[in-house]
Amino acid sequence: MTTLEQARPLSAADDDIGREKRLRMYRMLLELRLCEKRAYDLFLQNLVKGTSHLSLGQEAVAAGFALGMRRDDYTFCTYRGHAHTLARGAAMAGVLGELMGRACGVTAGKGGSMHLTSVEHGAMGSYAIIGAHLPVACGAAWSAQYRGTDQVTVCFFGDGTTNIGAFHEALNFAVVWKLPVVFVCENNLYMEYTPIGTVTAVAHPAADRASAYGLDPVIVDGNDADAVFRVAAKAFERARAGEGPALIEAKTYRHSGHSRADPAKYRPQGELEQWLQRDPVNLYRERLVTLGYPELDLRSIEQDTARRVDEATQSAKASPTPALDLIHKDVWANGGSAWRN
Amino acid sequence: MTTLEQARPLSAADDDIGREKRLRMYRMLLELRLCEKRAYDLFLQNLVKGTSHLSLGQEAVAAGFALGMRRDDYTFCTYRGHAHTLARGAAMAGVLGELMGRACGVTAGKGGSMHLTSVEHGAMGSYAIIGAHLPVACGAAWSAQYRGTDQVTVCFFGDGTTNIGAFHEALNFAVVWKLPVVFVCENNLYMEYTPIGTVTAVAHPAADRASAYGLDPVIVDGNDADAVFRVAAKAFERARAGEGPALIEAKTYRHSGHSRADPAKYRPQGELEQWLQRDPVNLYRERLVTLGYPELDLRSIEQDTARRVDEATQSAKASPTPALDLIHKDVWANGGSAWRN
Amino acid sequence: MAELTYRDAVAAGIAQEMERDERVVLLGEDIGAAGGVFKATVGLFERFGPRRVRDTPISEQAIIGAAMGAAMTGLRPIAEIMFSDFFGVCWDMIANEIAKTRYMTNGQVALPLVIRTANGAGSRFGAQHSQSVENWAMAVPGLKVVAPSSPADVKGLIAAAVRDPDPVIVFEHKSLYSVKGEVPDGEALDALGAAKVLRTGKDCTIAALALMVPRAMEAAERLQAEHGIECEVIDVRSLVPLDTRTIMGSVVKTARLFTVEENPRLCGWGAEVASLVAEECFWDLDAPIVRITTPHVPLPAADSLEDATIPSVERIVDTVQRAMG
Amino acid sequence: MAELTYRDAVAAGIAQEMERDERVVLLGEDIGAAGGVFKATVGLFERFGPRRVRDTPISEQAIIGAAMGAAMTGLRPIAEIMFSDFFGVCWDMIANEIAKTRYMTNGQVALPLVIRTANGAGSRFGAQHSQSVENWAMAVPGLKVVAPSSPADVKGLIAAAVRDPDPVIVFEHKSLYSVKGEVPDGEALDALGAAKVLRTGKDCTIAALALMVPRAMEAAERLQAEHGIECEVIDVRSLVPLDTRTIMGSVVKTARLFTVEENPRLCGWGAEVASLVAEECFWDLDAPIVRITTPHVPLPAADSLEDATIPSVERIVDTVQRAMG
Ligand SMILES: Cc1ncc(C[n+]2csc(CCOP(=O)(O)OP(=O)(O)O)c2C)c(N)n1
Ligand SMILES: Cc1ncc(C[n+]2csc(CCOP(=O)(O)OP(=O)(O)O)c2C)c(N)n1
Ligand SMILES: [Mg+2]
Ligand SMILES: [Mg+2]
Repeated sequence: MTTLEQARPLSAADDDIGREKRLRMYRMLLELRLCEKRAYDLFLQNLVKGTSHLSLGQEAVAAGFALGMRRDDYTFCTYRGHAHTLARGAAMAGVLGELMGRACGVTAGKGGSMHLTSVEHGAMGSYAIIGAHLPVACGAAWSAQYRGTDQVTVCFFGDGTTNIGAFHEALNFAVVWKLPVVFVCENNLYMEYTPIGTVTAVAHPAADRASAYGLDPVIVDGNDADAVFRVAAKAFERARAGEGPALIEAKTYRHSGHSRADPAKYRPQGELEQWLQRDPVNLYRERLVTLGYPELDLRSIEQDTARRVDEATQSAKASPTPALDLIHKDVWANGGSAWRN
Repeated sequence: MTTLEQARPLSAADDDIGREKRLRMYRMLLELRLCEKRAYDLFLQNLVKGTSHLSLGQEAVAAGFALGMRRDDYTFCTYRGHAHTLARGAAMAGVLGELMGRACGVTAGKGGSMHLTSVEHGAMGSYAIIGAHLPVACGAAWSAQYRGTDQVTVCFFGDGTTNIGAFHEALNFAVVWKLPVVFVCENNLYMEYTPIGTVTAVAHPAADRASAYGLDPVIVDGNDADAVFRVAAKAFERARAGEGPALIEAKTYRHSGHSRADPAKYRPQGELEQWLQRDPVNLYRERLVTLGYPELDLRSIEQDTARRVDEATQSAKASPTPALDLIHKDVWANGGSAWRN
Repeated sequence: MAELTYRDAVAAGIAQEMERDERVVLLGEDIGAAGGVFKATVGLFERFGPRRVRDTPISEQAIIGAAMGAAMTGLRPIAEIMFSDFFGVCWDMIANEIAKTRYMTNGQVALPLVIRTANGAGSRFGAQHSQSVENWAMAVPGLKVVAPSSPADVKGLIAAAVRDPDPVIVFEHKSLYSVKGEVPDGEALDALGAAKVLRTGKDCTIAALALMVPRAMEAAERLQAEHGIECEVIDVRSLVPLDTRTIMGSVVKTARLFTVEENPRLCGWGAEVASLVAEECFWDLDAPIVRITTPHVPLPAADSLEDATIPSVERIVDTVQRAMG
Repeated sequence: MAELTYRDAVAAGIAQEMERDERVVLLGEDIGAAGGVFKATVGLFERFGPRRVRDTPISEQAIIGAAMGAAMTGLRPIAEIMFSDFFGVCWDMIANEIAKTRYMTNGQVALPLVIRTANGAGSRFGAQHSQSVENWAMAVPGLKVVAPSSPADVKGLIAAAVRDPDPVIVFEHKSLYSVKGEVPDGEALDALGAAKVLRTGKDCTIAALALMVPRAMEAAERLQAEHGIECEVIDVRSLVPLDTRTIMGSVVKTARLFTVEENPRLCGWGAEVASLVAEECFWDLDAPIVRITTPHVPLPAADSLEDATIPSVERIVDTVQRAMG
């Protein structure tokens, strides 16, 4: 029943995506990859405060969707949200700074790594309590529908999230109200340290639930950025045309542990290695090479991105800690936190 | 995909259920019917305090399941739980008394009509917040599984309940843990005053969700007590054999409004009349007559039941209001409510 | 001046705001064609249509989540949670998401939304449909909380809540829906964070909320008539922001404070008020602050039991009289 | 006497009870093979096997509901909610179902179960993973509530919670998991509802809970050393039942009370304690009760901000010293 969107045969004529987008995709994939790696380095240097959840290995999902989005579309994601926030255009220094608890952070250190938000880029927030953002995404989609814009809302979550109540409520709600929202399950095989199959009644946690909401089951290779992009484009088109929501399951894998505290010892031997062979960044580079993109162009993107990540790191490191009066700011719209007169 | 359990051809040879059970079934249907009618009368006399949610028209679901249950099986039901509680054997005076806020009530007036409970009869409670009892039923089933009894847990709920998060969590949980629990959706077409189809993404609120939990979709004619009994028996057998949970959708209809406050004006003209033609009590009587059960036997059951309902009513009316010190009792297992020394 | 029931004043307040502002939308269970189970939204569906007045599935997380998502993207939703007890099934959305998002995003996200709910006892609905949970909301930083006691207040405070740029929880009281009262003609617009002195008196202050307000007023009458005790009665109205000035101003004058809470005893709003007054008016108090609350038990359903559980006029009279005697 | 970390003492307490009573079972997310995200259940899966130590899906309503259903049918489950903030997603099960069912059924249903959860700040996890919500639980009639501050207490109180016939919420503190302390050998069994005087003093009483206890102790040292103020420090330990005798006994002696709460200000447990003491020890108090709390804001994530938000040793010292000065 499930549709596996396959990578198309590779040839220079395969230009349904086109040069400009492909290069942007590669640049984005690289940026996400290098930024996550840098986050890990900073953690090793004890500069990352609190927790952090890397998307290493899952970058093609973030990039493939973001590339298909319009500037005014909305993204909702989880604590594993660095990549999604960056993919919408948030500054790397803002993301790294947030992880480090610095004033330059996208929320000046108030939210932390699990709550990256950049409203000006359509990154409407990272949500840290499993499932909560699915209903919120419905609300944003409802608002777009009500206001008559044709903005799309994209909501990312993990495989483990499909077992919580809010998932069910949001999916049903979105279909009944025919909302322009695209739900994207990044199935990385694990709910924290637990293999998803051991806690889920069906094999495909999202796709096998689609029919419970009258939706088509869609599975995509989440390590193939092009495949993701194509599936996304189709869902966006339908949503903008008023044909309602979609539920997409992207099969992927996280290269590192669940969070910084996790050495990921629960993984069967060889599993990581297998997935590393399908590394989304390498895959994409190889495809570009096969398609005849000059090595030199790719190198220049790589160098440029590496430089930008270094600069962002420097700038985040140089940023001071947030002013302490922020503690009492912005509970309310008037800027303050007074609860009495 | 859905299996509609059909009423079998009627003939005296149709004795898969048998005389003794059939007469018990008829007696039970009548008791539920007359008791609900009496509850309505008492409401008109202003003797029912608080709200009440009648099962008039839905009695075959309660009777068909209860008849198949063992004494030590567990029932979990909703605020619409008079019938389910009676069907397990709770005293009519206890149920009517509870509605009237009397000391003889099954919970001495503390729970009220929405929380009828009779643990000694396996009626483990009526739950008034939509969806809450589905996870609780999982727990009872888990306990039976753990203790190695082969008790079955049956959990009743309405069509509207399939859209709340707890439904989803409980179903997935029950399947993953292979619990001996049977979930029964009484689809009476309405969620309070709202037609279920307008707020649900699929046509069959329960059956169309079964595959999301790897379960078979099962639909049964909820006005045919025999059909219900057969479906129940099959599910119980599987559950006792360790084959896990079932989800059954029983199509039925409530003859009265959602609760005592509701004149049910939102129903399309003629709908009630159509369903009245398939009244579960009449249907059953007609079947018994067709099967050759003597009128006299049926009459005697009818008279006996009417008398017992009258007696229960008298006894409930004669019961005093609960002692006021109950207010401070049984918050804790020591019988009291002290929160300080 | 028109005389309206509390429930009609709810609808009137919402209608006024929907008329004024196209961004105001309504969602909840059975609130549309059916007019709400408490009939507090009667007429709105007919007047504003299904685009702005939307019935939902039984999905409280989706209701509140949708309100939140809509609020952060330009609408001004009013969500109904049918009974305040059902906050339990969407408490994450209220307490963790809505309350904290402006703060966590350093002010990037605004959440101008209202959650209306039917709170309180008196309908013999039992422990899961009768709670007073205004203290649950008060305890969570980031939520504004009001609980009006009269038709005029409910209309004006709903209007204020809708126009407020922050999330506001409006606790309507089930046992007040059928109460009638004068509601001024023309636009209603009250202010959040303002208590009201409903009766002046020199002997003691009684601070009450919602259904407890008419009871405190009646008790004050009787205390005056039967015992010559002159009570100042304050309708607290707004728990967050809390009008400590009005309350403390009164205590400074009377030197005695009683709170009348319908929420169960532990950590009720009266505890907070008492701790504030005990600290800041320590030298003004002539005697201990006394809290009159529902005892710390779930609510029983039977009419006789329920009536004897939540604070009654008699209990207020007795408690005040004994303390003042 | 062995020295154990707080997290190991949790596991030891659970193991002791599982060993003793076959009805004790454990469920939660990643608590089995993984030993829990805070490593507080390490070794239990290996020792008691997958039948008694069960990993669950991310379904907090199912976790708590399953514990409830199991408890009413003969088991004694211990459910873990990974972070206390997640009470939000199962609050109905805790506050409406578990807390009220014995009462609503007139005692027919017993619910001997334990909910363990990681509470509190200090890990820079931000507003949705750092809350102190012990006051949420305290506010709901029908729940017993403890919050141990030391390895010995956590072991003994978990044992007491498991053996108690009523539902008990055990708030473990994230920032205490790695703290070491002496834990007596042999069976541990503490009592619910008993506060502990950890330090005697004549000048004032400081009542604190969980992480605030070591801070209050350190503050007391410094107040003594630097300002000559002799503080009596009480570890409240149990919010429900509340040991008012120990607290009031101390206040009667010292005539001064400070509470140190990690929960945000409004309707915190300190408000309840203050309202009780202000009423019942009114004539014993020499000065206002002062509550030291987290301000009424969500918690910021950055280390520098978080440290400046929850009550610190410095803030306790300053507040007490200024008030006593
Ligand atoms: C309601 C709730 N329960 C539990 C957690 C703890 N938790 C954080 S991430 C996680 C696993 C999520 O798995 P998945 O949805 O597959 O996302 P992934 O981390 O793999 O991206 C859990 C259980 C939480 N944040 N919220
Ligand atoms: C969480 C929650 N939301 C809303 C309600 C109010 N309510 C009570 S019954 C009901 C309709 C239930 O419909 P259904 O599940 O079909 O059961 P039926 O009443 O038809 O038997 C609603 C919305 C509730 N009790 N709990
Ligand atoms: Mg995952
Ligand atoms: Mg129904």
